[in-house]
This record gives sequence, structure tokens and C-alpha cells, in this order.
Amino acid sequence: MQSPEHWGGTEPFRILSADGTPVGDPQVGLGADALRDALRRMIVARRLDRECIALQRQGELTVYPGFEGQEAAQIGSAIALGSEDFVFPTFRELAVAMARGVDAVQYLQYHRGTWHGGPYDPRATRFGPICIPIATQIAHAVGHALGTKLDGGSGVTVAYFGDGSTSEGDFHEAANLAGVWQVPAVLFCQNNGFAISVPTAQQTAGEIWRRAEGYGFPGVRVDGNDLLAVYAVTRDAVARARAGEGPTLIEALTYRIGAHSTADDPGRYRGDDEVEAARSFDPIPRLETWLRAEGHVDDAFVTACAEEADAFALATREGVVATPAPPAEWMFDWTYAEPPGGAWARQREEALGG
Amino acid sequence: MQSPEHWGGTEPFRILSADGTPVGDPQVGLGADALRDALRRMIVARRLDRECIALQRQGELTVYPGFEGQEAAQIGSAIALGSEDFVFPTFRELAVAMARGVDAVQYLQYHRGTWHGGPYDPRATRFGPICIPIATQIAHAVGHALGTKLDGGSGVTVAYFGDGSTSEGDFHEAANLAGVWQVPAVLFCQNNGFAISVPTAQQTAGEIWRRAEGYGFPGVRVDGNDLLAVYAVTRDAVARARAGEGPTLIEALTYRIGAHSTADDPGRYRGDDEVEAARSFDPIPRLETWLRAEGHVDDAFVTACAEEADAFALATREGVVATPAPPAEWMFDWTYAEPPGGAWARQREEALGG
Amino acid sequence: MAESWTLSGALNRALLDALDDDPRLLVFGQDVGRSGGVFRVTDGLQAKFGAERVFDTPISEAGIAGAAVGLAFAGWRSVIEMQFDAFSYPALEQVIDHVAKMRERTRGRVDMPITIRIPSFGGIKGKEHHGESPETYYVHTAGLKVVVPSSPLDGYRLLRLAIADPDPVVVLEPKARYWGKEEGELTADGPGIGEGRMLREGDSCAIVSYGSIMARVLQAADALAAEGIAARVIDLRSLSPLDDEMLATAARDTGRIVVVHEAPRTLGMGAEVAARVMELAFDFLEAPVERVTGWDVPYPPASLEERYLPSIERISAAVRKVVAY
Amino acid sequence: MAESWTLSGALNRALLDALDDDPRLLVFGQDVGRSGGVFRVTDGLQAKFGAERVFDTPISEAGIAGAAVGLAFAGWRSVIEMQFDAFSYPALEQVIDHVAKMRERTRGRVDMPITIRIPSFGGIKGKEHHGESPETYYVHTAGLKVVVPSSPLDGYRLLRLAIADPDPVVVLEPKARYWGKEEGELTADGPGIGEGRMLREGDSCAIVSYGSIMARVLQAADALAAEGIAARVIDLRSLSPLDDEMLATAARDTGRIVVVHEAPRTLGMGAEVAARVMELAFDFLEAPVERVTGWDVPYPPASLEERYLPSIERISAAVRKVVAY
Ligand SMILES: Cc1ncc(C[n+]2csc(CCOP(=O)(O)OP(=O)(O)O)c2C)c(N)n1
Ligand SMILES: Cc1ncc(C[n+]2csc(CCOP(=O)(O)OP(=O)(O)O)c2C)c(N)n1
Ligand SMILES: [Mg+2]
Ligand SMILES: [Mg+2]
Repeated sequence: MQSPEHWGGTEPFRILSADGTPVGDPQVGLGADALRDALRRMIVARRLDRECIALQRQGELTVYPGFEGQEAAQIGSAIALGSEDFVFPTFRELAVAMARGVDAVQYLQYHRGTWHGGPYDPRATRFGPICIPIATQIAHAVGHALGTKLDGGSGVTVAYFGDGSTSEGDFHEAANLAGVWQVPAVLFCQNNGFAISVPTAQQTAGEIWRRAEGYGFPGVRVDGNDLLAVYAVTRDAVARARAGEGPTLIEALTYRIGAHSTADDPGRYRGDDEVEAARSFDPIPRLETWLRAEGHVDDAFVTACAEEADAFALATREGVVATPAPPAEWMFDWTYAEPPGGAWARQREEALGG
Repeated sequence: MQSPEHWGGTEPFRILSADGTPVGDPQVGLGADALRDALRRMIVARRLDRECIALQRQGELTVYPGFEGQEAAQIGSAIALGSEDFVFPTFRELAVAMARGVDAVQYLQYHRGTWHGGPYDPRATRFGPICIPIATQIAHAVGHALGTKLDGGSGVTVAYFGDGSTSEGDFHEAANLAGVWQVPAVLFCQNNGFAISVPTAQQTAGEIWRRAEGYGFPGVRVDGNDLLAVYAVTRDAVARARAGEGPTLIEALTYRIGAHSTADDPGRYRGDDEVEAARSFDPIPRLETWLRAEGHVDDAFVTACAEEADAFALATREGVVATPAPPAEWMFDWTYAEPPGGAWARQREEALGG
Repeated sequence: MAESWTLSGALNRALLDALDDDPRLLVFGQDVGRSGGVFRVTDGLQAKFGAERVFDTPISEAGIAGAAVGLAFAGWRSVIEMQFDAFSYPALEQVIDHVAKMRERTRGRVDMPITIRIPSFGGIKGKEHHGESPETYYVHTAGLKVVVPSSPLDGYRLLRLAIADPDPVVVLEPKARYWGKEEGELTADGPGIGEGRMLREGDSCAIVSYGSIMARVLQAADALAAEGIAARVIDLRSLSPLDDEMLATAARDTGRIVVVHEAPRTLGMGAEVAARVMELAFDFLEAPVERVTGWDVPYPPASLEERYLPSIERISAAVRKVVAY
Repeated sequence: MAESWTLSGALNRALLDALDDDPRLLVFGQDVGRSGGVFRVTDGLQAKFGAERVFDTPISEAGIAGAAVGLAFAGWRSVIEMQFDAFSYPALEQVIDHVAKMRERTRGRVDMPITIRIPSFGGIKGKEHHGESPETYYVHTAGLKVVVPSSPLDGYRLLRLAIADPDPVVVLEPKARYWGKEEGELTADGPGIGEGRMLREGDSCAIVSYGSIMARVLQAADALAAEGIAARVIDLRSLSPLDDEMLATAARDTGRIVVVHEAPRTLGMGAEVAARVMELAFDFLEAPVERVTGWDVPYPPASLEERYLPSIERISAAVRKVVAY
């Protein structure tokens, strides 16, 4: 089985089948080093994701939304971006953040409850604030891309979002604006099969990638568990955008192996069999198998990745656990660039004096 | 010329060309009487529309949004509905309202500023309140259709909206819900070329009818100035819905010959030449020419229609002008079915006592 | 022996009983069906009443609210859920323009028996957008009624009353109190929409509050009682309409009012309470109405929420201040 | 000789001057480009600055606000228009969650220099949704500033200040006053955001108001002066932040405050003014703060708007009442 039942309809673009055999041309322009690096990133990301779940269970993080199973979709797309590109994520793109060079400890401040949206510097990392209100960040991405276009810049803006997000009005308005303005943007949907408990089939009666045509730009459906395929379609979309040819909508079919978040109990809405089946098209073994067959990686490499992953997870844990609560002044420090006097200033004193 | 420049892209379904010559099969199931009646309705509606503009100029109505040029789109679709069907309109569907049997004087209370949304009884007329917040009524239609489906009823709910309305999040959410719920609904878009001053080409880079595929149901583009074609596609969509086969999106290409409303100055954003060109594909002469060629109507009939139209316009004028301002109690009478006591009741006294 | 109820359980029971009583009642929203809601308030309802009456929706808050309006035209009554406080904002246009006004727009011909459930307020160390107090947006909107239970038994009552009401009612559920317990019989009898509840008697001053923070208000009142300050405690529970009578009596009896809420101060409920108390009983006021509230800043991250939420100390200090005034 | 300006003309000039001064300023919204805006406030700007800087958008209020947020990340400053009061509601989620909070969310790293222009208030015999007073929704939202000019010259000033402000500012334009004239020099100098203006001196009482209805307040004050009642008149002009100082002084000097606005009473600005005045100057108050406001009902149709809007009679009666208290 290459895909769970929820992947009905149009077959996605695919290069590696679930067992790691190429069904398309694997020469996507990633050399052996880059491919190894991609595998390494996936291994490290998954390990960190599991560490975060443990951290949450131990009370060191608040509710945490894992991404196990989505590593190829996230890393395959993220490595197709250049340093001038800019990402507006949801709350589930830790692996993208890492690929963009965002410090994991900084990122996890969000889930530690230390600060909101962007504890990291979104301008320096070119990775926007973590965004929870569903689909709102897509409009930010489109506006940002418009800004780049007006500046004559070469950067591309990528919005990440989930299948459930495509039901929000904000998805639609942003996508339509992207088409009208012909901005250098990529709308990257990770269709991971669920919006919390609601399967994609109950989210829409259509196919998400097909929405693009109604906005006047191309849409593409890709196997989101196939890193090569994800990389290839994202690279093409980014190239189109950079060349001034406008936006692309990518629907990457993947599967959320874990719970929606540590607060969620997926046993209420899906069977273990479904999750077991999903393990058979896990993106990591898929790439690894092929890379081994190609002779690009061996046991030693994979072991080294696992060791690096452990070390990174532990270092991140230490960093997270060591993060102190922020000073109470921060409640008032960032609200306004030009803070009001009067009652507002007195409130500040009342709050901080006490 | 069959279509103004803004009708690019996919050719719409058409039965009568602009000069009244059939280019498709005119046997759409409307007999001679029904066809004559449709022409009569168009003539009467246009005459009333012009009367309303005059009434506004004379201070008898507040701002009025005319529909000249859209008579075939409105009447062609409205006569495809049965008495069990239900319409949720925008603010520009007076001709639909008339075809549904809504009393014109009642309807025009809205524009007289006598009362909001539905001065007529929307349940009795099966014609929902006039709706200004763009695209919001589409969700009402979808909810209403869901209600009918749950009741096992045979009625179909039709939402009317404009080209500009398709850019709102509410259009999208409602359309997607219609697909997911597979409700008996028809989403009828009158693409009249403009949203106030903004031409459709700046409203979206796609084609509106194509949006349907992304929601998992059929979309169709029709020449909205061809009454036969509009009737045929609407009838089919209604039949599909009634048969439990779900929603259809119809994009009817038409042209708003007049201003957006009596407060609008179209000279600021379009040339007279464009409007002149639009007159050459006026829906009324198109149908009339063909009906004359078929021998279904003659001068006497057309003259009788014009006389009826004059009489109706004048009677409506008299009715409108005679409408008194509502009593001030109405401000409080309908806000709540179970009105609060306390401060609210005291406000009522304060307001009405004074 | 009386049963013990959590707020989540009592609300669940209210929905169950209402669905049982009225075959034209629907319950829908994100994750309310198969999974039973993120706070389990709709647990088991789909299994019992079927997926036609209790169903999951796409993530489309405006569409959900708009569909409820259309369903009302078709004679259906709806309970819709907005998953968290801030996620009710995408529906504000539909709620303000139509849910609140449709009855008026149709001159009374089409009622809007729509209940909008919104898990609200902070105190659960939630992430941003999960701890907001949205009441001002709804209370200022004429045509809506707004209620806030602070306990399981009152939760059952208010939700049943909201569903039975022919007008749209926003029910703000104190998410920090979903798992707190109370013993007693579930009943819709008792104080109605528009009536407050006096939770403690007292004549030194009156503390007026609602929602999650009521629990702290009661703790503060108990501590103050030990100091010899007998603070009356009023649970507003109905923010719109407000119980003017109870407020006026409290002002007349005590002359000193402290109002406590989590929402930011400016144009929070405290402003309306202050203005009304002044209108109703100016001559009896011995001290200015004190507002103990969240600050005029965005709801802070988890690690600072205790510096934002009214604390027992802040509440007590305000009471001491008005009493000493 | 000083020029004569309409409010629409002065606002247009403010946009023109701001676009001239700052090449990174954009103006966009529905019909603001080619047609120059339904109230002509953006007339001629696209012709002068090009369709890259002044442009029409699809009908997507949330998308417009969201795009402005993204543009701010890219270092652009935006003036966006919501065509009428009620048509700003579809953007509320973006405005509350992001426009108001993004600076805080990014710990000050990304400012939101966004100006949201909204033609507001009633009095033009408009249809439903065209006469609302949306200020409460914005004023209660921490992170925003909210200003309301009541005259052409102050309109120029406030719009320039709003655009120059590094924080998001909502500018509620009194649409009933777009065509009223005032003579003088256009300048951004003078009272800033956060400051009120005293339009009439007087010590018998103070009438506090803003927006379209200011005109009536002044007429009432003039009529009252003839009766021997010297009412101070305060144009708040900045609803958030409020000019506490001016309110406190007015309360101390007069002991009697009447607040006038079009918005429904419950949780309208009058509630906040009343609560603040009590906090700031309780001991000086000789009478309860009177609220002369719209009723707690939807804005009525044209033929009843005069029964809804505060009239000169209602304003005068309230003043007489507090003075006689
Ligand atoms: C406006 C809004 N409504 C509801 C929610 C609650 N919510 C959080 S995540 C989620 C599901 C999102 O599904 P999807 O877009 O598929 O992303 P995924 O979680 O699968 O990554 C929901 C409904 C929210 N965050 N924002
Ligand atoms: C939410 C909202 N935004 C803006 C407006 C202002 N407005 C009234 S009509 C209109 C244009 C509508 O265009 P379209 O949908 O094409 O319908 P048409 O007027 O052409 O019939 C606009 C923008 C509105 N009524 N509602
Ligand atoms: Mg998903
Ligand atoms: Mg149009």
C-alpha cells in the first residue's frame, strides 16, 4: 500500500515509491551530500519531535503539536528554498524551522509558554512567527510576497498550512489575492489526513490542489512522504515564482502519525490499524532505503545520524529546561512601539509594582 | 460583438447569439406562453428599474442599485425555480424577487429606508432578506439547504451573488460546506463585469465557474444575457439538486449597463464606448428578436408589455411614495423575541416617551 | 444522594437533554462529533443522536455561523461551537450582521434560536489565542444575549436556557473550570437569563464578577471574611442583559463595588458595571467602583498569566481600598 | 487667505502628502484606485502615485488586513480602507489576532505601521450596515490605537499622525461630515494621538463626545449657553489611548459629565468614560455621568435614524439634568 485510504482521487507526483524503489527520475538536482543531509535532517527532526512530546509529558512544555510522518514534506520543501526566501508557518513546522536555521531552543520557547509567536527573530531567520489562528498566515505570506515584488526583490514567500486550513475564508482570500497580484509565493499545503479529528474527506469534497485553477495559477499534488518529489515540485514552484511567473499551490499528501497534539486522543477518531498502515509509507525509511541502494549511505552514516539526533535532542532539552520565565515587564514592553501614557502607563506600574 | 472584453477565457454555454440567432437548441422546455411571459417579465422589470432610479433622484428612495442588462440572468434563473425553492439574494435581485412573487412596493421599502432586510415575509415568499454584507447570504443558503435535506424536503435553495462576492471568504466557506454536505443548493453568480469600479479581471485571475471543481461539484459558465441558456443551466442545476446530487455553481456572464448604484459615477472607471458595446448584446432584444422570428410575439404583444410595464411602474411608484415612515417602536419591537427588562426596557421608554 | 458533576459533564448533559427534548435541535462545529469536542462537552452525542444531528464541520467559523442562520430560516435550532475564544473572531461578521440582527431585519418573522458555545477565558496555561475573554465584542452587539456559567449546575441551567431561548445566546464557558466539581440536581429551574446570583451575602462591599475568575473571587471573599470584611459576592452570569436590580441593590446596600474580570480593563465589563452602578445608585456610592481586571495588553504567554489574571491579592486589596475609602 | 477644506478633501490631502513623504507607503482597498473611493478620499492618488502604490483590491477585507501585516514584515507601511463600518467586521480576526498583536508576538521586532481607515457612524440615511459605530470593537482590543476626527483640519492632522505612528491606528472617519467645511492651514502639528481637544470652555458641566455627533454637541452647547449653562465641550478624538488628564480636569472643574455617542449604550465609549471619570475624580463628581447614546438595538433604517441618534434635545436635557442634580 502506497497511501492510506484518505488519499483517494488523483495520484500524486511521486519519484520514490513507499518501499524506496524509484518510479520516476530521482535526479532532481540534489547531489549525494545534499541527499545525505536531507536524511540526516529528517532523523534529527523526528528525534527532536519525540523529545518534545516527552518534555511535554514531564511538564517542561505546554501542549505540543508533533509532526511525525511529515518530515519529508517539511524538509523536502524547506531545502528547496534559498536564504532570501521567507516562510510563514503554522504551529507544526518545527522541521522547516530547523532547516531555516531557527534555533530549536528559541523556537520551543513558544511551547514552553515563554513567549508568543516569534521568540526567534523572524526577520533575521526569515521564518515568520508560529501562527495558530488557522489560515491567517497565508494572507501574511501573500502580503510579504507583494512587498518583495514591489521592491523588485528575488525572494519567494512560502506559506505552510494544513488540509483543514483550506476551509477557512482566509485561505481563499489570500490565494485569490496571490493570483490577482501575481506575487512570488508558494502555498504549501501539508494534507496530513486530519484537522484534529476530522479527516480530509469531511473537510472538503474536492481535491485541494485543484483549487489553484480557480485562482488562475497552477496547482500540483505530490506525495508528501517522498522527499525527492516534494523537493522537485517545490523547487519548480520557487523557480516559477522567482522568475515572476506567479504563485503555485502545492498539496503534499502525508499522514500525521502522532496525535494532533499532546492534548489529543486519536483513539477517539481513528483506528490503530490505520496508523500501522501509515508506518509502511514512512518517509524516512523510504529515502534511506533508496540512498542505501544507491550506495550513498550505510549503517555507519545512519548510526551517526541517530547519535547526532540524540545529542541534539538532549542539548535542546537542556536549553529548554533552563529557560527561565520572562520578566513581567514583557507583558507591557512590546505592545506598542510608542506606548501610551495616562491610564496605560499607570496600569503598567500597578502590574509591575505589585 | 457577442461579449465585452472582460468575458475572456472559456466561452459560455449559449443558445441564442447576441443578434437573436440560435446557435444551440432553443427547445429548453419553455413553451410559447412561458417564453412570452419571460419576455414580458424582462420588459416590466427594466421599466421598474428605471422608475426606481427616477424615484431615487426625486428623493423618494435612498441609494438604489439598478440591474439594467441583467434581466435575462435574473429572470431566466428565477423561472427555473419551483414554489418550494428558496432564494437568498443580494441587493440587486429585484427582478428575481418579482418573479418569486414578492410585492414590489414591499421590496422597495428597503430602499425607501422604511425597514431593513426583509420588509416582505421571507418565509411566505421564499425569498430571503435583501443582503448587503457581501457573500454572507451564501452561507445562509447552504444552511437552509442543509435544513431542507435533513427534513427530506424537495426544495432547492439558490444563493445569488456577484463576481466581486467570490473574493470573500464567506463565498468559499459556504461553497466548501455545500460540497461537504452535498446540499440541494445552486450557487448563482451574476458576473456583471464589475464590483463597483473594479472589473472582474482585477477581482480574480481565474474563472469563477472553475472554482466549483475544487469544491467537488460541477461548475458551468453560461451567457447570462441569453435567457434560454440561463434557464436551461439553472433548470439542470435545480434538477440535480432536487435529485440529491448536490450543488452546482453557475457563472452567468452579463453586464451591468447602469451605475453600481445611484451614488456611483461609472465615468470614473469605464468608457461610454464599453457601455455602448454592451447595448449590442442586451438580453431583451435578443430574446424578442428570436421570439418574433419564431412568430411567438409581434408588435402588439410588445406594445402591450410596454403598457403593462408603464402601468406597473406607476402603480409601484404610487405605492412607494405613499409608504409612511414606520413607528419609532419598531426600533425596539423586533430586536428580541423575548426582550430584556431592566435597562433595556427603560431605554425603550426613554426613546419612545420623548 | 446528589450526583457530582463537572462543568464539562453538566454541559454535556444539557446538550443531551436538549437534543432529547427537541428533535429539531442540531449540534455542530469542529471536532464536536466523532471525537466529542476538545473539552469533551459533546462526548457521546453523535453516537446517541446520529451524525445528522451532531456533526463535525470543516474549519469555517463564518460558514458555521452563517449555516446556523440559514438553518433557522428552515426551522432548525442550532448549537454551534467555536473551538476557543479567539477562534470565534472569524465569525464576527456573521454574528454581528446576521445572527444578532436577523430577527430585526425580518421584522420578527424569523427567529434566530442559535446558541454559540465558546470555551473562554484564560488560566489553563494555553497558548496565545486560547486565553482571551471575548465578552465585550458580544455584549456590545445588540440583539445577542450573553451568559457565562461559573459552576457545573449553573452551566447546565444556563445552557438549557440558552438553547430554549428564541433569541441568539452566546455561552462563554469558563474553560479553566471544566473539570471542577459540584454536587446537586441538574435543572433548568432557578435564575433565568438576565438574572445574577448572589453567592455570598455581605454588606461591607460587593464584588461583582463572572466566569473562571469567580473561584478566586470567592476565595478572596472568604479570606476577607476572616479579616472581618463581609463582602457580598455577585456572579453576574448574564452579561447581557445585566441584572440591574441586583447591581442597584448591591450599590445601595454596600455603597462600595469592586468588579473583577479577566478581560482587559478598557471597555471590559467593568466599565459597564461602573457606569450602570453610577446611573442606578450614585447617591449611595461611598467609593469609586474599583476595576480589578486583566491589563490592556494581549493575553500573555503561560509563564506570565498569573501576573495578568486578577489575583486573590489584587481582589482583596481592591476590596480593602473601597472599604477604607 | 486660509483655504477652505472639506473633511474628504483634507483626508485626501493627508494621504497625498504622506505618499509624497514616504516612498514606502501604500494605499489599498476596494475602489480606492481608479474611482478614488466611494467618498472620494483617495481621489487622484492612483493617477499621481501609480497603481503600484495606490491600488484596488478584490472584496476581501480579511485578506487586505492580512496582506498589510505581511507587507509590514517586508518593511512597507500601509493605509487600508474598509469601505464602511460594518464591512470592517470580516477583518476583525486579522485585526485582533495579528494587526494588534504582531509587534508583541515578535517581541518588538516587527512593527505594524498600518492605518485602517473606516468611514463610520450614521446620519447619512444609509442602508443597514452603513451607519454603525464600530469603535468599541477596536478600543477594547489592546495593541490598537483608535482616533476619530470631527473636523477637516483635525482629520488631516490625525490621519498624518496615524500614518506616521509605528503602531496600528484605526481611523474612524465621520462619514456624515465628509462634506462639511473648515478654513485653515493643514498641519500635523497640534494635539497628538492620546490628546483630546477642548472645543468650548465652560464650568457648569462637560460634554464629552467625538465623531459625527460632535456637530450636534456644539449646537447643543451653544443653545445651552444662551440659557446660561456654560458647558465645556471635549472632543475626545483619540479613543485609545484616552486623554485621562483632560477628563480628570473636566470632572474636577465641573463635577458633571455628559458623554455623547452614536454607538449603542452598553459598553459604548460612554461606559469607559464614566468608569474612568469615577476612578480619576470620584470626589469631585456632583452628579452621575450621563450617557446620551444610541439605543441597544441595531442601527435603524433611514426613516428612523433621527429617533436613534442623540438629538440636540436629548443632549441638552442630559446637561440640564446633571446641572440640576
Ligand atoms: C481560526 C481557528 N479555528 C480553529 C482552530 C483550532 N485548531 C487548531 S489546529 C486545528 C486543525 C488544523 O488542521 P490542519 O489545517 O489540517 O493542520 P494540522 O493540524 O493537521 O497540521 C484546529 C481546528 C484554530 N487554531 N484557529
Ligand atoms: C463585506 C462587504 N464589503 C464591502 C461592501 C461594499 N460593497 C457593496 S456592493 C460591492 C460590490 C459587489 O460586487 P459584486 O459582488 O460583483 O456585485 P454587484 O454589485 O456587481 O451586483 C461592494 C464592495 C459590502 N457591501 N460588504
Ligand atoms: Mg491536517
Ligand atoms: Mg459584479
